[in-house]
Amino acid sequence: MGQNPTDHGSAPDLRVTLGPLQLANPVLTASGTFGYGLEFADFVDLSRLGGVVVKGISLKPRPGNPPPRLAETPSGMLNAIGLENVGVEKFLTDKLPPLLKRGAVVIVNILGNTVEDYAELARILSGASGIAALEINISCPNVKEGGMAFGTDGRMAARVVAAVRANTSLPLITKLSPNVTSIADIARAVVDAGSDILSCINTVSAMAVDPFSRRPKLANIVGGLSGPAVKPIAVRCVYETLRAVSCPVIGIGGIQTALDALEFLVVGASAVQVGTANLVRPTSCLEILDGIERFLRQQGLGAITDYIGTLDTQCRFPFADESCPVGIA
Amino acid sequence: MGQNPTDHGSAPDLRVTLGPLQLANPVLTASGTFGYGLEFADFVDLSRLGGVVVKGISLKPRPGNPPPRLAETPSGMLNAIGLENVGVEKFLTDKLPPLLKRGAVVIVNILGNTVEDYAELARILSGASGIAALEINISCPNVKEGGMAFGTDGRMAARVVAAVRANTSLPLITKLSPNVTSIADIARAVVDAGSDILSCINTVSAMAVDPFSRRPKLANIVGGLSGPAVKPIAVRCVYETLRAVSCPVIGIGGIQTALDALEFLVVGASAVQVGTANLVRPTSCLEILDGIERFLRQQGLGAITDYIGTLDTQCRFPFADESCPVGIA
Amino acid sequence: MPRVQEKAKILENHREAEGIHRLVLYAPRIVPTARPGQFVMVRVASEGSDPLLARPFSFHRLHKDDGLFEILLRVVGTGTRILSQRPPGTAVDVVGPLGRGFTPPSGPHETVAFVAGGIGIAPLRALLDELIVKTHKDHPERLHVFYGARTRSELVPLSPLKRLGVQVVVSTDDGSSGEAGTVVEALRRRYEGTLELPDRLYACGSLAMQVSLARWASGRDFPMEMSLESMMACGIGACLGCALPALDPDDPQAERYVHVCQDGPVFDPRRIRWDKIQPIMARPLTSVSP
Amino acid sequence: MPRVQEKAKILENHREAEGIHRLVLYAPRIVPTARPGQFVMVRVASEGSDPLLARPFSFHRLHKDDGLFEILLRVVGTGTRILSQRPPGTAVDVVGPLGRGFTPPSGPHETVAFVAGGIGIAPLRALLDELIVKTHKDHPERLHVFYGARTRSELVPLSPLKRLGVQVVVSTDDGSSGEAGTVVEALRRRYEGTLELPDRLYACGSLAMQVSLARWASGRDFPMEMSLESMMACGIGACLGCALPALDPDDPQAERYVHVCQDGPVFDPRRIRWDKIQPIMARPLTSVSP
Ligand SMILES: Cc1cc2nc3c(=O)[nH]c(=O)nc-3n(C[C@H](O)[C@H](O)[C@H](O)COP(=O)(O)OP(=O)(O)OC[C@H]3O[C@@H](n4cnc5c(N)ncnc54)[C@H](O)[C@@H]3O)c2cc1C
Ligand SMILES: Cc1cc2nc3c(=O)[nH]c(=O)nc-3n(C[C@H](O)[C@H](O)[C@H](O)COP(=O)(O)OP(=O)(O)OC[C@H]3O[C@@H](n4cnc5c(N)ncnc54)[C@H](O)[C@@H]3O)c2cc1C
Ligand SMILES: Cc1cc2nc3c(=O)[nH]c(=O)nc-3n(C[C@H](O)[C@H](O)[C@H](O)COP(=O)(O)O)c2cc1C
Ligand SMILES: Cc1cc2nc3c(=O)[nH]c(=O)nc-3n(C[C@H](O)[C@H](O)[C@H](O)COP(=O)(O)O)c2cc1C
Ligand code: FES
Ligand code: FES
Repeated sequence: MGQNPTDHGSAPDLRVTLGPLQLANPVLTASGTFGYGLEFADFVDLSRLGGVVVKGISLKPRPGNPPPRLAETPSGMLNAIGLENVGVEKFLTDKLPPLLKRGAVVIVNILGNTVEDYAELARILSGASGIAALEINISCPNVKEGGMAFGTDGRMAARVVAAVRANTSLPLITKLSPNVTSIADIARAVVDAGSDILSCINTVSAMAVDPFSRRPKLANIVGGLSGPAVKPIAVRCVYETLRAVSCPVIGIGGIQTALDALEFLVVGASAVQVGTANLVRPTSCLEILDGIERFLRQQGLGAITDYIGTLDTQCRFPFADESCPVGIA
Repeated sequence: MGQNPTDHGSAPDLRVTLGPLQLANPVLTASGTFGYGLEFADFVDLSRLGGVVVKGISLKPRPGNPPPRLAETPSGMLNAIGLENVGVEKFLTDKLPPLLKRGAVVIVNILGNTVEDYAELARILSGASGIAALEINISCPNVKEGGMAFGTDGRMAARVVAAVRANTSLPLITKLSPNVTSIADIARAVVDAGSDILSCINTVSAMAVDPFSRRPKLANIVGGLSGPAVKPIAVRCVYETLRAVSCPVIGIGGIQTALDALEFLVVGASAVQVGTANLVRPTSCLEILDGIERFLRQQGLGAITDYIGTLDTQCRFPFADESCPVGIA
Repeated sequence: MPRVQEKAKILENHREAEGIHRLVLYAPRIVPTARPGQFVMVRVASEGSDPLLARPFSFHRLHKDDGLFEILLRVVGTGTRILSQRPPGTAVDVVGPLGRGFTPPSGPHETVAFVAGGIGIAPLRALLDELIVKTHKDHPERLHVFYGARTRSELVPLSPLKRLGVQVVVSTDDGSSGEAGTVVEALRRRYEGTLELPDRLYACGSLAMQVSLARWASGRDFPMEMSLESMMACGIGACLGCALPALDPDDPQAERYVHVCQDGPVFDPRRIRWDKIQPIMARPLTSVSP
Repeated sequence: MPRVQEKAKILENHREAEGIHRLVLYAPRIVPTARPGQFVMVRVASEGSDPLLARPFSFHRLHKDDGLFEILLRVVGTGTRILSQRPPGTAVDVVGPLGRGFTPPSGPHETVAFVAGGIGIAPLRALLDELIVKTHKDHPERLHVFYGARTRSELVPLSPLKRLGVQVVVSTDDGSSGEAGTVVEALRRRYEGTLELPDRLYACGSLAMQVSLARWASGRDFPMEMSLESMMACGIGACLGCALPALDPDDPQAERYVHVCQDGPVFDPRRIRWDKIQPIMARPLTSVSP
């Protein structure tokens, strides 16, 4: 068990295939924590990443929520950015070209208030060239149906996915919310509606209060919890999702180190997205990527695909053999 | 705002009333983290606590899950104890009398695999004397309906509560699970079914894996996340519950310090339960109680009820008055 | 100006005043391009992931030849308490230099006012150090420092500046040292009534001071830069968490959010929508719990 | 025997062998009632809530007159690494004394074997210290210590015991010091073939050693106590997390869980259902990530 790690000479094969999407390695950035990618150019060679998932893009620019937008919590943080973004038009003219020039594999996270918004975004982005995949953020409030998030209702989530699917042949990732009774149900619904890949999780609905001023720490009152605190929730969501559907899954939530990423991969995620860690250490993604490679060497594995999904859930009783004493025997 | 704290001479009034339940102070222990209370007698004067919620009790003794039952996570822990307990009979003969003798206010957490189990437990415990309240743990698998937890389905939760209500006149607390799409829906259902009080949250469904051995850290694979990591989730759940129902709510989740407890109280919880903190520091409850008292003195508040529910969610713009410059004005 | 992530070594840690520590850090990759008014994100946790986020601190002094910078930090919560207790020799993760620094004066003819409220002295000192050896080498008397604190024990010593010929007006809210009253009152006393006004003003201080100064500034139109604060997660423009409401420069009627870490932390206070700001809550440090 | 929560001060921290540190702690309220075989829960985090849980460590030595105890810790993960780096002067939260200690021999006539695998020497040393001054003062040669480690560099010195007349057999898996092979093999070599057997045996070591010794023990029926491990959260019998499968003493056919912190950590190995144990995973310490 790694006691005598063999360090192989040749580099392990890190390539992963997620349905229609082929990536050079399984380490991607999580939407909203890596800006439009360019913010990290001083710290990270963007072409080394498996993919760059950019900040969620809407049809029109959005100003976002009033501050305070952030709060720190034990091993985590809350955000209520309010999906501030430059809008799809400016994204295509100002952000996408320099990203592609730097060799980034670009995945666009899309969000809307209506099913039509999502469909229109898919149409526009499919017309642009160089985009590797779309990721649908269904955690947004559905303004037509009273603001309930699309992502917490399987039927509504499926309608969004079907509308996007109808307008694009790009690989389609649907990003699941953990704030549901059964993530398996939502997963099945969106896969049936045409999603090629699932990613999970988005942030966990949460809140923090300052007991002195007696006020919520976020102007928005409620925000999304991310960071190491949510990792065990995310691992469980990936596990449940993989048991419900057979499509590839991207693991997200609290990944700070290579070992964290490996937790998701061994459970069966085909790739991971690194979020909050980028904010804390801008070089996190590359350190995680290097750490995964080192791990594979140490374990004598030639390819990451030899590791993905090899979780062993059987009970193991190493001393169950007959020669073994049971009690006073 | 506490800049010039006035330290009052007389002790603040810490008494709280939760519907039919009156408590000397708002600090209780959370079920399963304080054993049967007696385990803490060396560390805590049990009579000083607002209440002792004992380990979940079932009709028959339960052996619990195979080990490993515990894992540590960032600012949290996972447990899958499997509801090991001595059973109601032994609880009444061996545990309750010494607890009462020490002056503890005893609340019994009950759990069953069928609605009938819960009803029977309520009947038996109502026959005993000295019990202050029952807390229904509805996060258990419903064996009759395929193992899905009672607490994730409003109708099933309501059936459990109604069955217990029919068999007891003791104050009834229902403990809500956070693993649902809408905690407000469950809250409404169980209050309609006769619950006097709600407590939330129970643990968050979660999982951890050892990437070296490729095995789940818990023999049970999935377990319950508790500790500081879940505090922001718990605060949000209490906030949503209080907006849905008008009955008293007990806040639980990640409380380690008086300030953590005060977060729940200011949001509107009438009391709190301290869980994982007891495991980490056996004296936690008393330190939290003392801290709350100190806080009230510093803030010049005569009673905890002057603080409970005073959350201010209005946007405050202290510099919005006319004399204030707006930009270049 | 490339931004760098570096393991910086704490070489010195001095208690400068009540609750105020000065840390000297060795960061040879960050220091060369650093400018006064810029800041660094300093990771707090040395073990485990709580506290999770890095904290922003302005460059207090820059010693470029030695690859050193200093931060002056006021203990206001967990993160600053932990950093104030780090012994020399400890390494901390630092990202920088970040943000836009102060715009230097155009030449020695400018009379320059510095308005520092409390810990607000931190970034202004770096700029003073620079002007004293660059533009204002021969005219240190044209550098007017207004430095206020709540009380005497919270003042850090500025005697070296005075010795160099810089004009320093100290004030305390309680009158225990220097003039009694706020630093903005001291500033007003100095200039109002006279026809003289500074040609340029730099400021840093509490939100109350910022607003009070912005109010004074709103009628006047000389260049003015203020270092502002906001809750931050990344410091590099990625999370969009550090927004403040401001006027849109292209359309003064419209409102937009600026991001303190990217568009600032140095802003013209007349651009900020003070009427739309919800303060980050100040929490008294009296310990309520273990 | 009241259990106490105490802020204990680390007075000394010595590196005793490869990856093994000895900490001396001042805990005047815990030490008086402490017994060899009992343990303490030591809180790891000094700031923030990660790592959250306390870690269990056996009393390695007890200096009752001075209110001191020692722990011997092997670095196997985050918590032990952090503790091994705590400088003298640091205070740590400690809860103890916890669990049932070893049952002492009935008198000096007993020949007593101690079987220590690696860090398993930790609790046995406290017991040896006690027997040397109490029951076996005049018969130290009846104390037989079998102490094994993987390799020479991981052995802590036992020369003081030898000087007092205790019989010490050292073994290493790789033969780099003492006899080659496991400590259980050394034990067998000593007693098998001879008619002599110890009157009592105490042991502590890895799970593999525990099982190997339990196998040897199963045919024999002299008193035998082994200090066992399990993941723990509370150490005081409250969370029920530290369960191990065992035989029910009332009904040898039935199985029940024992709780290491409460019913142990000292058990007769012949009571444990070794065939039903899933080991806590050993994680290689090679760092894969920062
Ligand atoms: C660009 C910039 C430069 C700064 N430079 C300095 C400096 O040179 N010296 C210095 O002492 N401080 C400086 N600050 C403020 C410093 O970052 C905060 O005091 C620190 O982050 C608080 O961390 P904490 O963990 O101690 O407080 P927490 O425990 O996180 O919070 C304690 C209190 O501080 C408030 N607070 C938290 N973060 C900030 C923040 N970013 N700004 C203002 N208040 C905050 C909280 O609302 C809370 O009331 C700067 C802030 C910014 C944005
Ligand atoms: C009653 C008792 C007494 C002990 N006495 C000593 C002692 O005197 N000296 C000593 O060095 N160690 C002792 N241990 C073991 C020690 O508690 C663990 O090595 C320690 O908790 C690991 O913490 P960590 O944070 O370094 O490891 P983690 O990072 O938490 O885990 C690293 C590895 O250690 C394993 N581990 C974690 N907790 C335990 C545990 N409780 N028992 C065994 N393995 C564990 C994990 O499975 C993992 O593989 C004792 C354990 C018990 C139960
Ligand atoms: C500041 C911030 C902004 C985010 N913005 C988005 C977004 O625009 N779209 C989206 O799908 N997810 C967004 N997320 C969620 C992250 O992509 C990720 O799902 C979540 O943070 C969990 O991963 P982590 O714990 O690694 O951060 C955001 C998260 C943070 C912290
Ligand atoms: C070890 C352990 C055992 C628990 N057992 C029970 C139980 O028997 N019944 C129950 O309702 N909740 C049980 N809980 C949940 C706690 O009562 C509490 O709801 C949860 O841990 C969140 O609070 P905390 O973060 O303060 O621990 C248990 C929690 C832990 C950690
Ligand atoms: S702090 Fe992240 S954008 Fe400014
Ligand atoms: S560790 Fe909690 S019961 Fe043993």
